[in-house]
Amino acid sequence: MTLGTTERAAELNARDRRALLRQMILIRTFEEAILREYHADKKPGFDIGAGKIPGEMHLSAGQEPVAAGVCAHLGPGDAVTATHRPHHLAIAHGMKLRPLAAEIFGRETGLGRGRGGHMHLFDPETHFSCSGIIAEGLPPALGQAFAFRHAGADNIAVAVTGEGAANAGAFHESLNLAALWKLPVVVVVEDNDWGISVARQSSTAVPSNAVRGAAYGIPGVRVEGNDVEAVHAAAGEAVARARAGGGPSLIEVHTLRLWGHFEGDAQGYRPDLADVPGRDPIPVYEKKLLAAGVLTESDLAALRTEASELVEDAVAFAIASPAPSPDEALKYVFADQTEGARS
Amino acid sequence: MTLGTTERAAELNARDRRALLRQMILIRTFEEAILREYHADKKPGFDIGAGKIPGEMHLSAGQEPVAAGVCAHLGPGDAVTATHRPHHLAIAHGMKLRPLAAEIFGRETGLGRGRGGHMHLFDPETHFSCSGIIAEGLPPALGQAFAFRHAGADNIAVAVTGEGAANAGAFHESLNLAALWKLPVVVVVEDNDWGISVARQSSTAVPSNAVRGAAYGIPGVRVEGNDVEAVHAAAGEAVARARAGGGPSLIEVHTLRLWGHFEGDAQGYRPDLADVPGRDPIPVYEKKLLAAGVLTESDLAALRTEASELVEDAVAFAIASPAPSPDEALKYVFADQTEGARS
Amino acid sequence: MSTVAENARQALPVEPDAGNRRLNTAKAIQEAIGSQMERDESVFVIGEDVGAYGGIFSSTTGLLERFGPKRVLDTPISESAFIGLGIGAAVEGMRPIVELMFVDFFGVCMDQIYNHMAKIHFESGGNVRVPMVLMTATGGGYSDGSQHSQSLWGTFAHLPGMKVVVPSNPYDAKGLMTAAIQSDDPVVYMFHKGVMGLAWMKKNPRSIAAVPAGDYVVPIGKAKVAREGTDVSIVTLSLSVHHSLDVAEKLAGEGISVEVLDLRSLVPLDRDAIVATAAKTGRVVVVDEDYQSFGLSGEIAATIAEHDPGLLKSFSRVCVPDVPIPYARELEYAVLPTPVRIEAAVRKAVGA
Amino acid sequence: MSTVAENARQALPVEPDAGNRRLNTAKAIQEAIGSQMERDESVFVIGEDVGAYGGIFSSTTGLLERFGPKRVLDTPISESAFIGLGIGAAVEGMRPIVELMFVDFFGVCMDQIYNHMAKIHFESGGNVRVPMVLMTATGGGYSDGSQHSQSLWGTFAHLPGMKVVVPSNPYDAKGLMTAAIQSDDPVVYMFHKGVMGLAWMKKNPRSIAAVPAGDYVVPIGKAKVAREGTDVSIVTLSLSVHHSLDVAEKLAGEGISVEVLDLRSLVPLDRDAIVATAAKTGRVVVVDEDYQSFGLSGEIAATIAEHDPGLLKSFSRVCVPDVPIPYARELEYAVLPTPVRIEAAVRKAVGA
Ligand SMILES: Cc1ncc(C[n+]2csc(CCOP(=O)(O)OP(=O)(O)O)c2C)c(N)n1
Ligand SMILES: Cc1ncc(C[n+]2csc(CCOP(=O)(O)OP(=O)(O)O)c2C)c(N)n1
Ligand SMILES: [Mg+2]
Ligand SMILES: [Mg+2]
Repeated sequence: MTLGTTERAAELNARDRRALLRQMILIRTFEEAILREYHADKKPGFDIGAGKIPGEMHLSAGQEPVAAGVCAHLGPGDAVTATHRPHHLAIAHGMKLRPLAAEIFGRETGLGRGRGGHMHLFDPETHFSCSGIIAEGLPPALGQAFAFRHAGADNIAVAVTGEGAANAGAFHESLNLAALWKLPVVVVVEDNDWGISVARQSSTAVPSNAVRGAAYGIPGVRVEGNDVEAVHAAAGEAVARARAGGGPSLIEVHTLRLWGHFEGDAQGYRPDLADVPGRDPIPVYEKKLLAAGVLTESDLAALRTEASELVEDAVAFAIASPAPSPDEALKYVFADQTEGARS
Repeated sequence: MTLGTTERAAELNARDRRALLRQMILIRTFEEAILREYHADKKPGFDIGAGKIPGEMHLSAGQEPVAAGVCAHLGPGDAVTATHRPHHLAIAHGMKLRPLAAEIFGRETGLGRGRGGHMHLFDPETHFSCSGIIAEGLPPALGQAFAFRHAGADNIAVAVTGEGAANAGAFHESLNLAALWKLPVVVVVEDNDWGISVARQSSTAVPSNAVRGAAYGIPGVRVEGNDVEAVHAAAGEAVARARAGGGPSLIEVHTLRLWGHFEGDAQGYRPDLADVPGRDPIPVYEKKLLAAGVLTESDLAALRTEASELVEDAVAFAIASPAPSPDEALKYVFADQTEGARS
Repeated sequence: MSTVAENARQALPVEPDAGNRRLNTAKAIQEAIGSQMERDESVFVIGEDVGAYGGIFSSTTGLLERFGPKRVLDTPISESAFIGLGIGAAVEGMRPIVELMFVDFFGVCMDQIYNHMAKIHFESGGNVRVPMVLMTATGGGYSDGSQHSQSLWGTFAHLPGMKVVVPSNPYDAKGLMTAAIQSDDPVVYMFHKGVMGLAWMKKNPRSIAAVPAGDYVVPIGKAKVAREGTDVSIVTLSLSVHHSLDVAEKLAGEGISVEVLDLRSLVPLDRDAIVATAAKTGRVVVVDEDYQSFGLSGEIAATIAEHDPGLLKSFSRVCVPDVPIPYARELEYAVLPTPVRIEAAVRKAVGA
Repeated sequence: MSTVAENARQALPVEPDAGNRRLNTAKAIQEAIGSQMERDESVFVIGEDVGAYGGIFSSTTGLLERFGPKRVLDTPISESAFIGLGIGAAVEGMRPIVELMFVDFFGVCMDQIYNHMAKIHFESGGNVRVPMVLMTATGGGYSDGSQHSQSLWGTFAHLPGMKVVVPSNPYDAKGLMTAAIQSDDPVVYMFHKGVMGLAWMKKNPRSIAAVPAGDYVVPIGKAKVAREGTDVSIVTLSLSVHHSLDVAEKLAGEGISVEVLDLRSLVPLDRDAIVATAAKTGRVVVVDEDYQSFGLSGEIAATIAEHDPGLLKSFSRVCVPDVPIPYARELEYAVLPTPVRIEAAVRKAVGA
């Protein structure tokens, strides 16, 4: 999704604002469907490895403003690198829902033919990738940016990571190298207050990662309020700077982990649990646009219906798709198909 | 060496200033002796593995002000962690010269019985250690500080590293964790302008690492001029803060690599080569103290003689010491002396 | 150079009877840590989510409540920094237990582990000890993908200076943890998620078993014959012990007698026990959830061949065939050492 | 499942005659890189001191001058960041050559290497390729201590998804580098400092040898019989090939006929060649400068035992005996696989 030429929140027009909401609704609808399917056949007694969707599941509900606000500035020629919690960014960056869902279900029609799974989504069409290792998605993003610049394109790479990840070594190394080589990179930190059960103040010596921009001589901003339009504005500046050869920027968004760290997380450690539902950014934004007259109730219903149709189509596609064949378990280790070290 | 109670350069008394100079002269005398012995039997045609002292040799000439200025505030109960270039800090922290020299010569009487070598000096008496891996000496220093605090002592840990190292992940992780847990740690960056052949501006996105303190909410200062008294002043504040429970500080000292990165380095990459000898900090400080009347020429001669005697005694001790026995090559893998995985 | 003589010199600790009290492996680990923390003020626990959460795989549940936030500390996601912190504290005489949440994350902190934790004792000529435990979760089988399902013990065992233990059951888990904490050497303690007996993960029936209430030590470096047999030997460890026992049980009904050797430690490796079982049956199947090549399974072959290249009539391996662990269940179970694969290998070994 | 058939399907590149032009290994590597950079604009070189310095071990000398600072870039000491940068560039179709100055530093960046570089192709179901070369220096013998003298190829070879090549001489060095750059898979290229022919390091006489001027490929995954023999086989690689050839030469005078197999690649491993030499002589000595246990030497034993456990009359290993590499020369040469140790092992194998 690329919005019009407007870069600043104040100038967002009605169409742009509806597009942002549409994106957030699509993401949430997707995550709700995955939530439903994930838990559907893990009862009674939650078994992480059971069911149609096995394994760890990190859903992004509450963090839609980040994905929608940032990716609005990107085209499919730009790269986005995400983390163990990648769906919102994948969707906002335009990944097709069918192969995304199929990968989450571990099907042969998935992006990675079921080899990768939900933490390992690689889409050459949209230059999307992710990694399950904290902060280690950043370095490859630098290389994508390097390659874009080498090719003379004005494409950029956006690397997204959590606030917990901002304390990992790769974060520092990547920001320094990106700044040093003035690479067209935007680093976005999603501060959802938690790294699993560890609160931000127990992991990070400073209240805002924006100050860390100074350690690399690059702009650092913090966006409060989980506000998609504020994210959009901050990202717009950073993306434009990167495209223009002005080098990297650091944006931290104070967002919200609406659900558990992963599915099955009872969040007993979380004192703010009761408040959480009330901070859901989507109803807030819906109300705002309704109040501003940008949107009618029936527009909203239409957005929801459309999202639901798209998502259910993708889920149905995934479920109907074949599982990978065990006979092909050793395939794809090498491009030339030699079978690992055993060959 | 612990100076009197004065903490600030302006208040340094004559005795303190002479002690700083004495320390610098001792270090330089040691490094010159190692230089001499290292090259003595590697001719004709430099062979890195040959001679009484084989292997890589990173000497610290020019960086004496850092060691002297920082370690003046420490006692043997404090920990110092250094890098591949550790001699100046070992000496200034009070390591005995004989086992130090013997380790450099790879003798059984060395600190590590010849197992470690010049990049791996471990002295339980002075809590000194070092590592040949860039920035990876920092994390253990945090643990020493943790243990000191746990024991209720007011000892601190000083971790020293190069400006090149400040771009490594472990640097960032260590500063954040030290700040977060308010550990009694002082991190000192020796900026000698070079990381082997890579100039500072080709490795570091910011002109001063002092600004990186802000990324952890800790004080960051940069000391210019390779001036031992200025180092002493900055270190005094940081050490006092750490001892008092005020948490870590970051000090960067702009110092000088007087010789090559390692011995054998022709430094063809170094445009400032001609200037370098003129920037030697020791003659500068000698002149200053002579001019201030703190020192006479004969005091200076006495300092040199004393240093020479101490160093030559250590070198002679090392040379006279036995080499480790090949029969004991498998010893010391484990404290319980089981012989590695093969047992 | 046999270790038998070597070990005979030390009086071996006696492993007590298990009694009737039943615990899962996670609780057995917690109990060992808690008991050692009570005995020794210098023991402390750090890692990600080890505090209020109690460890993602429940290795530290309840410890924060018992010992408080000065001795049980959540860390930032800074594995190099906090493992290094453990090393420095150990150098100063403390006994840290540091959890690396998944062994798969070793790549961000291996320098601290293999170049520092494992080498300082040697580099210091024995003058500095590093008595710490690096505890970490291993293994797959629940579709956690290629970066969260690895075993990797071969990687650690290859690099000198750290002991490596891999318990398969609650009894050994407690005794090996106690031994690890009391050891003056760094010990890498690798528990398979599938042996922990977690409520939310498919468990093998032996993940809950009898564990003595008091302190005891399972000696590091001693394998255990988990089942005696005469026709073929399965040399294995960790979760695969249970699959192997199940297969042995099944084949016993057909008159195939399978010996199962649970290695329990990789470093030191109990080479005498390996040679003994190989000599007994002449047919060895190594079952290993780690990658096949350049790892444990090869080391078993070399150990036997060095001892006597004529000892074996058959040697085969059931390991992960040098492929990243796939996400999709159908693929993952095609590469894991499942009972089906083990059974086929054993049948082939005995020509049945 | 034999690879012979597999490989026969691809026409093997022909290795040309070496001719008379003599180069050291470092120059052979530079030449391969330079030639590929001329052919292919997407090839670039990054790493610490690869520019003006020309690589600490001269692997990149002259490239900055020829190709300029956009294609030959010095990096900060940020191995995770710059190796990752290589990965991302490769994902986008470039062909990076990234130097990790010493393999010993793998611990600060292994996650990028083994969890990303090596797995992305698999995780993407073959949709994303990572055609990059990770070049790194290995080995000891000049008193560089425990953190700068390791071989560690076993560590890389154990982890799936990356090819691992280890040339022993200038000819292979050039041909394998050309193959590595042209490969669509990530290739870890490990050169021993002692085979580079550096002016400032003791060199073996074969570190300067004939190298064809034109481009050619030494196929990845093919071992080479460096010397034919009938009594005993030394299976080895890298610098140890030369020690082994020297020993073979010496013992030939006494009528002991030693075959020397230079593995050249660890991944893929040329198992057919290993089995063939084992079958020929029945006596195998593995000579490996990496740590002994849980590595290459074990894999050789397993490969032979899997094929036919009755093949061997003797198996032994001359490796680094699971001890960190000591600094003092007397100790270091006690643990390295020296000609003295190799000779003793060969004599023992043949009972002479
Ligand atoms: C190197 C590494 N260490 C630890 C983990 C385990 N882990 C997965 S997610 C997570 C918390 C991440 O927190 P944050 O970066 O804030 O992202 P969030 O989950 O909040 O989106 C941790 C510790 C990991 N995947 N990689
Ligand atoms: C992780 C790691 N990467 C690379 C090296 C190789 N190396 C040794 S010293 C050095 C330069 C260090 O520069 P700096 O930190 O400025 O210290 P200086 O040598 O100038 O004292 C490098 C790259 C290393 N030892 N460890
Ligand atoms: Mg978070
Ligand atoms: Mg420097």
